[in-house]
Amino acid sequence: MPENNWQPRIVAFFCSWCTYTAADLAGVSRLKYAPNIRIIRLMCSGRVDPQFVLEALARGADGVLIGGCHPGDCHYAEGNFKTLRRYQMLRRVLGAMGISEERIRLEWISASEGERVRMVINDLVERIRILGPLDLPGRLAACDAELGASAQALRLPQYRQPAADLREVIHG
Amino acid sequence: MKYHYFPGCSLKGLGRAYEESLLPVMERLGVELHEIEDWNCCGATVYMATDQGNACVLGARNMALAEKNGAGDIVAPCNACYLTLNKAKHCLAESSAIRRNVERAMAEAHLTYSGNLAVRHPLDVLVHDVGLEAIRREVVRPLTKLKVAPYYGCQAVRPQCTFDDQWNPTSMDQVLTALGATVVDYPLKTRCCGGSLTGTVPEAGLRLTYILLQEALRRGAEVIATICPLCQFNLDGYHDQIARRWGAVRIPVVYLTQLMGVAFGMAPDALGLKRNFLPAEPLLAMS
Amino acid sequence: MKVKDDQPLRIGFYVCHCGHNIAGVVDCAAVAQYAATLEGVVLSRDYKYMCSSPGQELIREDIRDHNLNRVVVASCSPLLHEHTFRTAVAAGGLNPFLFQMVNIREHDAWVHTDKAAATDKAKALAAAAIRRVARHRPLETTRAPIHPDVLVVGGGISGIHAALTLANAGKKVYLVERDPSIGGHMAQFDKTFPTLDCAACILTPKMSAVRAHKNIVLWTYSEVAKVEGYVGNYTVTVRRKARYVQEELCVGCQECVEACVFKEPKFPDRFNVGLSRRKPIYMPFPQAVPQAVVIDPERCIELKTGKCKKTCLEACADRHAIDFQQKEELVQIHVGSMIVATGYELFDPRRLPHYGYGRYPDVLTTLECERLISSSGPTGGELRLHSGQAPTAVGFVLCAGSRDYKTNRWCSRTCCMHSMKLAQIIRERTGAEVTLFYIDIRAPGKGGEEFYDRALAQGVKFVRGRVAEVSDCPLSPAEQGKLIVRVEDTLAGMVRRIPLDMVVLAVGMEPQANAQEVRRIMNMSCSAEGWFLEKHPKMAPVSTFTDGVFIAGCCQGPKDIPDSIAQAGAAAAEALALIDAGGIDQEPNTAYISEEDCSGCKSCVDLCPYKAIAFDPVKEKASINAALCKGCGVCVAACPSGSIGQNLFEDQEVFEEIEGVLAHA
Amino acid sequence: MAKPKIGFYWCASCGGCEEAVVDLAEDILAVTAAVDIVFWPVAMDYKKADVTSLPDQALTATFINGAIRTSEQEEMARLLRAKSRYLIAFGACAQLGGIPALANEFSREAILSWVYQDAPTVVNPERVRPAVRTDDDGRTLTLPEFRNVVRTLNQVVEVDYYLPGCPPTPKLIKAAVGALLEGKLPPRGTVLAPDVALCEECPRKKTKPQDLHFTAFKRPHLVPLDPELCLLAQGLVCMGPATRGGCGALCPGANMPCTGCFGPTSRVRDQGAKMLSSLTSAMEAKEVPEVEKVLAGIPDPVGTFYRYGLAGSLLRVNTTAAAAASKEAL
Repeated sequence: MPENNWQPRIVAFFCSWCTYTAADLAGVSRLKYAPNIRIIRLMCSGRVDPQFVLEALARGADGVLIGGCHPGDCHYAEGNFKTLRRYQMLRRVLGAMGISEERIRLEWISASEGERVRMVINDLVERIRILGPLDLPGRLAACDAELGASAQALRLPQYRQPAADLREVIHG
Repeated sequence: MKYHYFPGCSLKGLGRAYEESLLPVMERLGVELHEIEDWNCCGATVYMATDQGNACVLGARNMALAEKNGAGDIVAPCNACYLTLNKAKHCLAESSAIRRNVERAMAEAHLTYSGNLAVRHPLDVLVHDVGLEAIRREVVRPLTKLKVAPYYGCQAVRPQCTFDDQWNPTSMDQVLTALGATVVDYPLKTRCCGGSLTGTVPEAGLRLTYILLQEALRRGAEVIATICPLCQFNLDGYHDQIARRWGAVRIPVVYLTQLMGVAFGMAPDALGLKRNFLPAEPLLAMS
Repeated sequence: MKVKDDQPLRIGFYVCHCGHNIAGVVDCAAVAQYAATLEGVVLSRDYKYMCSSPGQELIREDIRDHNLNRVVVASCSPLLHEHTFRTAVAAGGLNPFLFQMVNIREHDAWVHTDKAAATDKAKALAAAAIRRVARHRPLETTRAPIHPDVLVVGGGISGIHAALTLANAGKKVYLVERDPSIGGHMAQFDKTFPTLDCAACILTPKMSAVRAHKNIVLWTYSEVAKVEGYVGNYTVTVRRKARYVQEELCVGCQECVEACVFKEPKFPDRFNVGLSRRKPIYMPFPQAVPQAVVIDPERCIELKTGKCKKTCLEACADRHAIDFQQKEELVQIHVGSMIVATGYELFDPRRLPHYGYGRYPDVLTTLECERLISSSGPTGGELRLHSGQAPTAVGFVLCAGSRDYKTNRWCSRTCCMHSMKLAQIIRERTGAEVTLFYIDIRAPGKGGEEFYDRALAQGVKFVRGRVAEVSDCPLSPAEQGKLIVRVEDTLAGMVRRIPLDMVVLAVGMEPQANAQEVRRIMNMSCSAEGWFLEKHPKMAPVSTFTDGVFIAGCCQGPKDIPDSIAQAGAAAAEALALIDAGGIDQEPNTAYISEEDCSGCKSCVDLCPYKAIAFDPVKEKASINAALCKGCGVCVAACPSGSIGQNLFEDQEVFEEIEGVLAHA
Repeated sequence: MAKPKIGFYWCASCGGCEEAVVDLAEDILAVTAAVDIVFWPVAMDYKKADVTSLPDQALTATFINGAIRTSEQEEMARLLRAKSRYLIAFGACAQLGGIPALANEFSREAILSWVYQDAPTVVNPERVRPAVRTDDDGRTLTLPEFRNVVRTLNQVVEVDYYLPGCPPTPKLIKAAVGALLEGKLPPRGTVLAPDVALCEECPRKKTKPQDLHFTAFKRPHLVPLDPELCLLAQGLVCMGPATRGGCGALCPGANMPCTGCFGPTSRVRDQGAKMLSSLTSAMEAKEVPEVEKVLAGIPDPVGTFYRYGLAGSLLRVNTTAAAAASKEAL
C-alpha cells in the first residue's frame, strides 16, 4: 500500500463499567496511544448490536473494537457472553463478505487495566495500518459509478412509518 | 521416545565423559538420541552477549537442521547450549529485526527456521518423559551408602527454569534417590561455580569453587553430581590451586549420568570416569 | 431538523479548557468554531473551567437567554461530571437528560501527543454528540427506596468499627464473620505502633460492645453465600457453618476442653499461627467474642466417626451447650446497603526459598514473632528459639516479598513500623542485639519519625540493603550453628555476612485468597493486584462502582489500623447518607417494549439476568418491568424486530453517534 | 372517465411474481374490469414502444419485480419511473435484491469465468465470452451491459411503495391494488405489509418455549420435523422473528422454516445482523471453541441471514468484488 498520509479510523464500543473506565484510567495515567480511535460508551458490551458494527464499517470505519468486562465480571452477570457469541458469528459473515476478520476485535478489559487499553488500541491501529483502508463508501461509490449521473446515494430504508393507516389498508 | 541430540562442543572435547555416560544410559532407558547432522557451535553465552543478532543465526541453524528431519524435541545436555538455544528461540520470537536477519542467513543455507521444536535438558527428559519408576527399574547396583550432593549450576535454572523450581530445584535429587543414593541437603545447589571467572579473575572464581566444595564436605557429601561440563571442570580441575590458597577440599565431582551408569551396572571405564582429575572410581567401586 | 415537540433544534455547545489539561493539546477555540457550523447549534463557546460554579452558571444563563433546548459539553469523562452538568442544565429549566457529554480529556487530550490529530478527534466526537443529543427525549429519574438495615462483611477492626458506628446511629446491622470469633488480625497483635499500647486493651472493649449492642446481629463462623437485588433492596443469603455449640448457652468455662478425649492438644492453633497446638474442641483465643468454644469437624472423633465417649458432653452436663446434631443452615436477610471489610492475608514467605522460611525453624514471620512476644502467646511472652534458649542476635528482613516485581510490587506501608515496634520490644525485654535490614525505612505521619528515633536510641541497628540470602553455611568458626544473612550494605559499599540466632521476615499484605469469589458475589471489580476497586482512588475511596456497596480497611489496599478505622467510619457515614436520604435516583436507562411492534416471539424473555421481561400469554406480548430492569441493553440488541427501545441508549441515538464520529475526517 | 392505466415489468427475476398476479385467479377479472393493463411483456406481446409513446405520468402505477443486474433493466426502470405516478417495487428482488443478489458475494469476473469457463459442464477452450457488441458479417448484435453488482430497484430509481414477498401473496396484491384504486395510500416509501414480525400470526407461536437455549443448529432436510412445535425450538434457523408478517406463515404452515422473504420491520436497518444477534444471544455455549462448534451448524451465514436482503443490507457487496469492480471502472 503506498505510504500516503492515510490514517485508519476505528470506532470503539466500550462498556461503561469496565473498558470505558479503563480508558479513563489510561487517561488519568497519561498513557499515550494512537488517536485513530473514537470511543462510544454503552452500558454493556451486550448492548452492541451487530448492526452498529456493520453501520460503522458501511460509514467508512476501517476497524471496529468492542471492549467488555472479562467473562464472569460483567456488571449484569452475563452480558459479555452474549457479545462473544454474536461476535463469533459476525466475524464469519464479515469474512464471507471479503472483510478481513482482523478488522473487528473483541477484547476483555477490566476497569483497572488502563495499560491494556493502550496496548490493544496501538496494536489494532498498527494491524489496520498494515491491512490498509477498508473505505466501503469509496468502494461502493466506485462500484455505482457505472450507473452514471443518477447514481443513488446509499439508500437507507425509511423509518418509523405510521403503521396505523397501513393496517386497515391491508386488512381492509 | 525419539529426540534430536545436540551434543555441543564440550561434549566432544572437555566434557567427553558427559557424552560417554549420557548415550549408554539413555539407550538403556529406551531414549533414542539422533545427533543433529552437521551441527555447529551454539556460540555459548559469550557470542550471545556480544552480538545477539548473529549469535541467534548459529542457534537457528542448529534448530533448522533438526526441523529438517522430523518432529521431536531437541536435547541439549550442556547447560550453556541449553540456555543459548532457548535464548535464540526467545529472541527470534520477540524481535522481528533478528528474525529478518536469521531468515536471510537461513535462505543462503537453504534452510527454514520455524521454531516449533522445544529445546530441553536431559534432566527434564529423565524426570518427565522417562520417569523415576523406569529409572528405578534399571538400577542393578543401588548406590546405597553413597552420600551425594546434587549441584545444578546456574544456566539450567536461570534466567528461567521450565522444568523445575528456579530457587530450589529437586529433579536431580529425585533421580539420585531413585538410584538408591542418599542425597545430602545442599542449599548451595544453584550457587555459581565461578564459570569463566576461574580463567579471568582466578582469586574470585576459585573462591566460589572453594565455597561449594568446602560446604559439600562439611555436610558429609562423598561426591558431587553435576549436569554441566563447565561446572564439572571448575569443581574438579583446580584442587591443587584451591589447596594452596585455602586448604585441601578433596571431593570427587562426577556427572549425574556417570552415577546412573554405575547404578545401572555399567563398567566405570565405559562411563569416562578415568577422565576425572580427582579419581572417583575407588569411591564408586567401593559402593 | 425538527425536535420531537417540533420546536426548532437549539443546541448550546461548550468546550472546556480544563485549565491546561485539555487546552494544552486540543485547540478548544477551533473545536467551538467547528461546532458552530453544525446543524442545530445556535451557541458555541469554549471556557476555562466548565465544571466550576461560574461555568455551570454560564449554562444556566445561556439556556434562559438563548432558549436552548439541548446542551452538549465537551470536557472530561461523563463518569466524573455528567451529574454536575445535568444539575446545571436542570437549574436552567431544561430536562437534565436533554444533555450529552463529550470526553475530550481522558480519551483525547491526556492520551495523545499529536495536537492536530487530537483536535480533529475532538471535532469528530463533538459532531457525534451534537447529532446524538438532537435525538434525546426528556426523561425522569425514579427513586428506589432504601432498606434501613446494613450488612457488614468481615469482623476485623474495620468491620467492628463500621458496625458500631451504624448501630450507634440506630440502624440494624448484620455483622458476618468467617472465623469463629471477631477480632481479625488485630487480635493477634501484642502491642500497636506508634503508641505501643496493648492491642487487646483497645480492641476487646469494642468487641464486647459489638456483642452487647442491641442493634447488631453478630453471626460468626458464617459466610455470605449469595447476593441478589440492587441498591436499597438486597436479598443476602448467609451460610451459617455448624459450630456444634449453642453460642447462647456456652459461658466459655472450657471444662469441655479439659474433658476432651484428646488429653494433649494435637492440632495446629491458627490463632497462634501454628506455633502452638489445640484440641478438636477449643476456644479460638482467650478474649474471643463470642466467648464460646467451637468444635472442629475434621478433628473431632465423634463428628468424624460417631464413636467417641463424648466426655465433653458430660462436662457440660448442666448447660447442654454442646449439640452434635447442629447442621449448616442458609439464612436470608434483606438489607439496603453493604460494607465489605474482609481484610488481608500475609504474603507466604515460602515463595522466597532463598530466605529459608520452612527450612530453618528460627526463620519466622513478623506475625509469628508477634505471637511469641504476646503474653497470651504459646511461650507466654518469652521470645525463645526453637531450641528453647533466648536469642542473642535477632535480624529483621524488611520488604520480604514486597516491592519486588517477581512477587508483590507494592509496599504494604506497615511492615517497617511493625518491625521497629517488635525490635524495640525485643531490645527492652531480652537485651538481644537487633538489626533491621531495610531498603527504605517508611515511617510516615504522626509519630512515625519519632518512633524510628526511639528505635535508634534503644540501640537497634539498621543495615541498608535488600537481604540476598539466609543460609546456615558457615565460612568461619563464628558462623557455626548460626543463621548467616548475606546482604549488600549499600551505605558501607560492601557485601556483608552477618550471623544471627533468629531471622524475622517482615512480610507484606496480599489480597485474601478468595477475593475474586467475594468480588463476584458482591458484583464489584478488583484492581490488577486483586484489591477491591474503589470508585475513585482520591475522591471516593470507600464506595465502589456498584451503588450501595462500600469497602473499608485492608481489603481495599494495605493500610494501618488508624486508616482502617477512618475508612470504616467513612463507609458507615456513606451508608447512613444513603439510608437517611430515603432513596436513590436510578439512572433512567431502562429498556421498554412497544406493545404494537412486539410480535410475541419470546426471543428476549430469557436473556434478562434480572427476570425483568415477562410474557403475557393472553395478549401474547412481552413487557419489561422498569423497576427490575438494570439498563444493560442486551435485550435491545437482541430483539429481532427492533421492538425494544432503551432510554438514553436508543438505536437511533447510537446510529447518530456512529455517523457523527465518521462524518468528520 | 378512462380507466387508470397500470403496467407490469420484470427485471432480474424468476417470473414467480408474474405467476402471483395470475394466481389472483378470478379476482383478476375484477382488476381488469377496473384498470387497463397497457404494458405486461411477460404475459402479452407488448413492446417498449408502447411505453415510450405514452406521455409522462400516464401510467397510474407500474409494478416492477426483479432486481437490477443489466443496463437494459436500468433503462426500463428509469423509463417506467418517468411514465408512472406510482412506481411499486413488487416482490423481494425489487425491494431487497432477492435470491439473485446473493451473487453480490462474488465479483463480476468470478461469476463470468465460472459460468463461461470453469463450471464442470462448460466446454469453452477459446474462452469465448458474450460481448456488448458483436459484428457478424455486416450485422452488429448488441447485448445489455452486465453490471458489477445486483441492485435493488430503489438503488436505481425513486420507489413509492414496496410489496414484499417471494412472491407477494395474492391477498397482499389485492389489498395494494384496492388501496391504489381507492387512493387510500400511506405515505410514500411505505412497505405495504404489517410492520410486525411473522411470529405474531404463526400457528406454532404457542409452542415456542420462553427459555429457548440453542445447543445446536440443524438443517431442515436432515431432521424429522414436528408439525406443531416451533421450528426454532427444533434447532432450525427460522427467520420468522426478524421478518415482517402478512403472508399468513405459509412456510411454517408447510413444515418449512421461514427464510425471511418479507424483509425486516421498519425499525431494523439490517435484517441479517438482527437475526444473527437474536439467535446467538440465546446460545448455551460460553467458551469460544464450544461456540464455534455450535455455529458450525450454520455453514453459510450470508446465505441464511441475507438470503433475500444482501443487496439492501448495510454491506451490500463483497468488498473484494467491489474493489475489482472499481478497478475496472477506473
